[in-house]
Amino acid sequence: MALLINEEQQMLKESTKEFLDLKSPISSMRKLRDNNFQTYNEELWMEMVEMGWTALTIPEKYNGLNFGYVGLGQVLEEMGRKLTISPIISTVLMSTTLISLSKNEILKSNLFKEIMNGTKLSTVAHDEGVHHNPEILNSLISKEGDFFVLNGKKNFVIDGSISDYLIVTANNESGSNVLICVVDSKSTGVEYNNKVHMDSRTYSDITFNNVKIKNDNFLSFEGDGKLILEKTLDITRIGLAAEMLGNIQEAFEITVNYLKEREQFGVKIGSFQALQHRCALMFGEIELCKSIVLKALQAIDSNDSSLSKYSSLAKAKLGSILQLVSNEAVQMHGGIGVTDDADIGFFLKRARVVQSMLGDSNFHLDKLAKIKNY
Amino acid sequence: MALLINEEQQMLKESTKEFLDLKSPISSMRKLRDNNFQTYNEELWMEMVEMGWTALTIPEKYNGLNFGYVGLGQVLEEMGRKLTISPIISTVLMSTTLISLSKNEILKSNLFKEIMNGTKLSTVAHDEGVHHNPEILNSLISKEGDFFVLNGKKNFVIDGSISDYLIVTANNESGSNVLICVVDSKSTGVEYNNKVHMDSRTYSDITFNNVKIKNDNFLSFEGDGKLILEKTLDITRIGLAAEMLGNIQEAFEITVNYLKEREQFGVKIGSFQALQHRCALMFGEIELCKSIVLKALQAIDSNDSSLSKYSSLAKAKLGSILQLVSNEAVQMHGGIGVTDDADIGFFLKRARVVQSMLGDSNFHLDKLAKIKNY
Amino acid sequence: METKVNIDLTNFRMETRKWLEDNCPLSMREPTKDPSELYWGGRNGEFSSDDQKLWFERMLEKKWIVPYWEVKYGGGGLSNEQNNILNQEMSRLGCRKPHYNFGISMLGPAMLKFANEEQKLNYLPEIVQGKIRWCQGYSEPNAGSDLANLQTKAEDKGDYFLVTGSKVWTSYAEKADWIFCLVRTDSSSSKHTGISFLLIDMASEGVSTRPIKLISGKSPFCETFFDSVKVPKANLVGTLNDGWTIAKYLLTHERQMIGGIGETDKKLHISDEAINVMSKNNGILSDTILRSKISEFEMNEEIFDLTIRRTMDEEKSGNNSGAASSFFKYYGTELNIQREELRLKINGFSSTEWNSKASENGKQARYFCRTKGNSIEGGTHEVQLNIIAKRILGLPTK
Amino acid sequence: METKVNIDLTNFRMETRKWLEDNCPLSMREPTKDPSELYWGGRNGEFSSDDQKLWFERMLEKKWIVPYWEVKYGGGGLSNEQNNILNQEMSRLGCRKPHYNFGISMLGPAMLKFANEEQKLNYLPEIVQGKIRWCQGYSEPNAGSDLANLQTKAEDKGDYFLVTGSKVWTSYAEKADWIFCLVRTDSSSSKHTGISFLLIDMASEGVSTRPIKLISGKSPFCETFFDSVKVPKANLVGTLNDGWTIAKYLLTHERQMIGGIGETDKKLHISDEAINVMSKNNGILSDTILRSKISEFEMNEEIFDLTIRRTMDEEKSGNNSGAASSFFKYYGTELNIQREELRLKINGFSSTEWNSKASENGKQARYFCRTKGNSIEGGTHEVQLNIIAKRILGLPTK
Repeated sequence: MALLINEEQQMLKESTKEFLDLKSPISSMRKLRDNNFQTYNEELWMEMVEMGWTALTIPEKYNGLNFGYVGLGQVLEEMGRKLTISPIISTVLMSTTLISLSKNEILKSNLFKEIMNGTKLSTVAHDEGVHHNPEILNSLISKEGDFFVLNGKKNFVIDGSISDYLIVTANNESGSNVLICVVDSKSTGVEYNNKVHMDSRTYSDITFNNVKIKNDNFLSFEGDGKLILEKTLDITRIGLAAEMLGNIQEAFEITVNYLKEREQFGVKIGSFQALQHRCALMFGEIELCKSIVLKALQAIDSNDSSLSKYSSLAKAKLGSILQLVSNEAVQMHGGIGVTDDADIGFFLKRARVVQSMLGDSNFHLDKLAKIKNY
Repeated sequence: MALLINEEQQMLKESTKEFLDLKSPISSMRKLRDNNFQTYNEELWMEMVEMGWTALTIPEKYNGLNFGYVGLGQVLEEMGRKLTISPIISTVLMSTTLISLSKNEILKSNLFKEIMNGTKLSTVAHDEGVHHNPEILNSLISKEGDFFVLNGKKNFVIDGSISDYLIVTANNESGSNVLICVVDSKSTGVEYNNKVHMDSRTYSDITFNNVKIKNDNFLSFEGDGKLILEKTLDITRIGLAAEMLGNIQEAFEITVNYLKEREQFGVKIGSFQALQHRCALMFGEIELCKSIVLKALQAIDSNDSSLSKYSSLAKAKLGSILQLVSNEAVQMHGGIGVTDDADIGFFLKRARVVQSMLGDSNFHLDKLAKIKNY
Repeated sequence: METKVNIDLTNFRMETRKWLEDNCPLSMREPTKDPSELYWGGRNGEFSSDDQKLWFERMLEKKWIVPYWEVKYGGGGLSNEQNNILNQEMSRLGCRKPHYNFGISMLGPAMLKFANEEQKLNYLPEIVQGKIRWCQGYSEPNAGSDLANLQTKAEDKGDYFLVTGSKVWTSYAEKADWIFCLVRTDSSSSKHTGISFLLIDMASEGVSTRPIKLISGKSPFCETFFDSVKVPKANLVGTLNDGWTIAKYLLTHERQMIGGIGETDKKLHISDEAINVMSKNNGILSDTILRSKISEFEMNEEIFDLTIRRTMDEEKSGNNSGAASSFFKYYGTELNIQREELRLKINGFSSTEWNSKASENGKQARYFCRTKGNSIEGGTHEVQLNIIAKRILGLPTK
Repeated sequence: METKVNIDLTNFRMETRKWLEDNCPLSMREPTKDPSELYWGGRNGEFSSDDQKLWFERMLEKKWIVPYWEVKYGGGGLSNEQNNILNQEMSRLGCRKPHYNFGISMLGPAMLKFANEEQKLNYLPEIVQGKIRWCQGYSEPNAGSDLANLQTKAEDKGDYFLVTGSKVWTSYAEKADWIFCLVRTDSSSSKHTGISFLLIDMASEGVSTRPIKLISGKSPFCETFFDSVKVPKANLVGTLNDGWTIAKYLLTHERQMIGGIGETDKKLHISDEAINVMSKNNGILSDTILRSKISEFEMNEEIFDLTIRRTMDEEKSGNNSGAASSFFKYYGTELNIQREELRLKINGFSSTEWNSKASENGKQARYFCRTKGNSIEGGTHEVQLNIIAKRILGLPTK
């Protein structure tokens, strides 16, 4: 497959850009924040639903658009440019991906319908602890009479506070299987501790105390839980990398433009060679970022057996370049860069949160070494 | 103790500089190399002996100058500037240090006498394998009748080919003790594989096949071998760091001067801001290097309980800055920098050898973390 | 003679120690957590506790608010040696400074060097007494690193200057009574000449302030606007149009203060934090990459501290070229920035919390954001590197 | 029609494959280890084996030495498609190129674009036939990155130029018969004008060469000196004083070749080397710091390869802005340099051996040293970054 986006994907990218330019410039994000950290803009979300974004990766069989992840990646990249706050990562990227991998056809078809028409939001709750680590799983599902019962504590659940459904991982009683169940957020025994983070988005620590789970609410029960989880994580990381690519490009472009305008010592500061070289290095790194994000997105759509490798390459590389660019962007703006009046600081603040989400660069460099057995 | 060198040490530094300016400019090192990689200049060495350099760190009790390691450090630093090839590291820095720590007074007094008057050269052979690792010790000393017998293979022995004495580490039969013995280089069963390295100096792989060791040729027999070895390594690393400080400063100064003279595009290349910033960063790092080298040298003389920490700080920091400066020096010289006509390449070539000697920066950063228990 | 001096100093130390032990309230021996716990004085200055008031008044009576200024300016007239002893004894007990005021730390040194006697007698005692709180006005919105490119104009109107323009990064301007300013008194001459140093009463008509919010949240910084403000001619300090000399003097002073920040703070060892928070494997941190970065960071931190010590020792011995210290601002702030980057990684998800109780309202995240300004304020990293390249290394300009 | 073309090409492929299988000697299908194993032609050119001679002669007869040049210039007159197929089939079998000559790779493209017909007919067939070995003379000892600042003078003496000056980095000048040179024909005009492109017979009186030894040891580079060398006017290629146009064309060409080097080499995975040489602990390399650097390196290596692929795919689809490729020279050589730094660490003491049998006379160490030139030759790193900053990002000049 050529390492290019096709015409349809290009059109989606452009229409997304047009839509967001109009409906969700960076000032919208600022407004949500200043409105006491409003979790998201419901009207905007319903417009996104109408644009079909919730259906992008859902197979035709379930009345989805089956547009694939390269397509979704274009949407996420553009949202990254605008720092748009919406439930797309939790509901579309993470939940829809996981649901797609399930064999529970009835549940699947119901959930897809509700997600597509925008009536329900959903998220995945897996991490336990303050660092991403898929290996750590202490939550437990045990049989109690006719029901199953879930106990455990999940951290840093994306959009946990607004999701109608929580897709939760837990061990079975013998510890032999990872089970994945859907929990109604309003179930008895679900307790939230919602926290606004540096990126002005809300994440939740959620405790499950003897929460009853019905038999037909399992997305995985038969031993494929670990595989489903891992693939969901890999795909979500790639989607996050696409969003990060948008963050990086926008922050870089804003900065280069600033360097072309701002004068110091009687000249444009962009004429200083030290800054020029730093910009040139960033430019090259960004070209590299574009390549791995596209390759990784294609790897999802083509069911590439190296998905996991590409996922870690993307998250590791984008994490480290987002770190570089978000720092340089603020520094090159000088004093104005550290004031709240400037938008550039928002990129720094989103950067550090999304960098640590589902594993930072260290985590993925380690994983890449393990994949190659060293 | 103030972090300064005193007047006496300053005078030693200056007299060393004068001596080396005259007797051992960088061109001397080039001459040795071009003379089929001559191992060292015997005449020059005898002049160094006359200057008292072999007696610098030997206590007065043994008729030494007892000048201390801060003093020796000044000599090594100046030699680093001139890339002087001599047996000072093997004989004075490494061997004398180890001998000082021994309790075998008769052997000690004999060896000191021969080293001081320049009649004998000595080296320490410990490493086994291609990476420095004090933990690896497979050489064995076993009792055979009235004698002891040494078997083993040592790698990368500094000045092995010219040393009269080889100070060798080995396990005792039960593996409970590290033994340290002095082997006459002409003993039966000692086999050399001499190799010229990138820095035009000769290092030896030495095999010991049933080499007889007399009872009174042990520098450590009573269980203090590991401690003696570790302290010798720590002190030697600090001495190497002092030499590296000389390498770094000279390479940097040569480069800055080149930038002030060389013209390109109608201006001095030193006026390019990108190069200026890189030079300014190196300048600061070099200031840091000076501090840790001096502190570590003082730590030897004051018997500081944190010697091991300062040793690793010095070797780690100097290793990483020597890497930086030796690369930048060549790069900033442009085309001329990669020709053999220019001296600057010699710094690069010495750099990579001395960096790996007794542990590179990675080794010592790891050691520092272990010291702090993480 | 030498013995006499030594005995006198020893007596002074003993008396000082006793006096401090007798007079410094216990609560004033606790470290402060926030600048708001300090007494800043001023027309609207308020004491945050009775102990604070007591401590200020006792020290004022003792003339130890600014112990090293001459008595006629409200100081204690202490010698350097005595002042050092007082400082040592105060830190021995952990005594807080009784009064913070940019008038003491910044304006004072400039006035002592550049002001006329009348000005010194007029302004300095008021500062000591905590009557007037000062703020500084150097930077301007469009000047940035190019400080000398300032545009705030002071027109000569005979018996007064008419000041128009604005200043930025004026810390605590909202709360200050007076501001010391760099203004342009001659726009026809070159950038560095035609600048003067002016004292302006913030209560004058036409002065207004606006707080600056940073990416870390609220800050003491303000913008200060001058809309045709009348300033008496007598408020000029130093020579007309030669204010840049004072500015340079103050900037060097400020740079040393910022570079030294890391030095006085009690440093947290981030490796200890990592050991507490992160998982280990065979005795070493599981995240071996972070481990090596922590090790490298702590190496540089320790060696940087040694370098400050070496420089101070060189200074004492009179052998200091000043070369190393020009790097302190850069490296000190760089380490500070790196430390917070590493702490973010060490503390993971909890480190980016912004608005939660557990995080004390995002303390760590906000401090992280705040450090991003360290490489900008008081001379950007880039300006520091330019200075080293040109002044220390002597690299040519085009 | 399209079908017809496709059928023709398929036939061409089949015929080519068969011809190569029948005619390429087996030893000519082995990869070369050293440029000395290649046939470079020239007046004193010698074949290193009978197979090499046979292979050259067969390909010459087939007109496939330079298959894509027109027949009248000694080429094979193949279409782009046919030439691609021939290349593919040759690499399928691993066939070596029958003839290397800077006349083919560098002078040829320039002549085809800028020379007159007579010159083309005169010089190009000789190149193809291996009769004349060419070398290039652009750089000068005092010019460095500022190539246009060249000083080698060609004075107009009526029917000839009198050339005086020297060139540096003239690869294989010792062995070459002719040199194509940039010379200054008008010193009164600006730096970039007044340069001309001249062909000079190395056998002319006054031409001499001196080999350049690099930090890695012997090299193909030479210095070439011109001491009042008479050069016929007919040897001027292109317009007088407009040689910079040709130079720029050739430099772009060269830069692409150097940037592409990493692409064609079979790459060794340094992690495999590390696994073989280094100790492990719980399944991971004991030197965890080196491990993370290897992982980061291999990440960048893989992503760089993807970036080259993406750019080629964009080129094919006609959507390439050329932006990414301007970074290839920089990044490709940087990776090469980093790889050798890492290999030094991986192989420890044995990696720095210089003059020992075990190290094949210091193969690794010398290659390490050689890579230090990669960031200098063909446009320094700094020049590449300037180009990106100005041409791609459009950052201003002062």
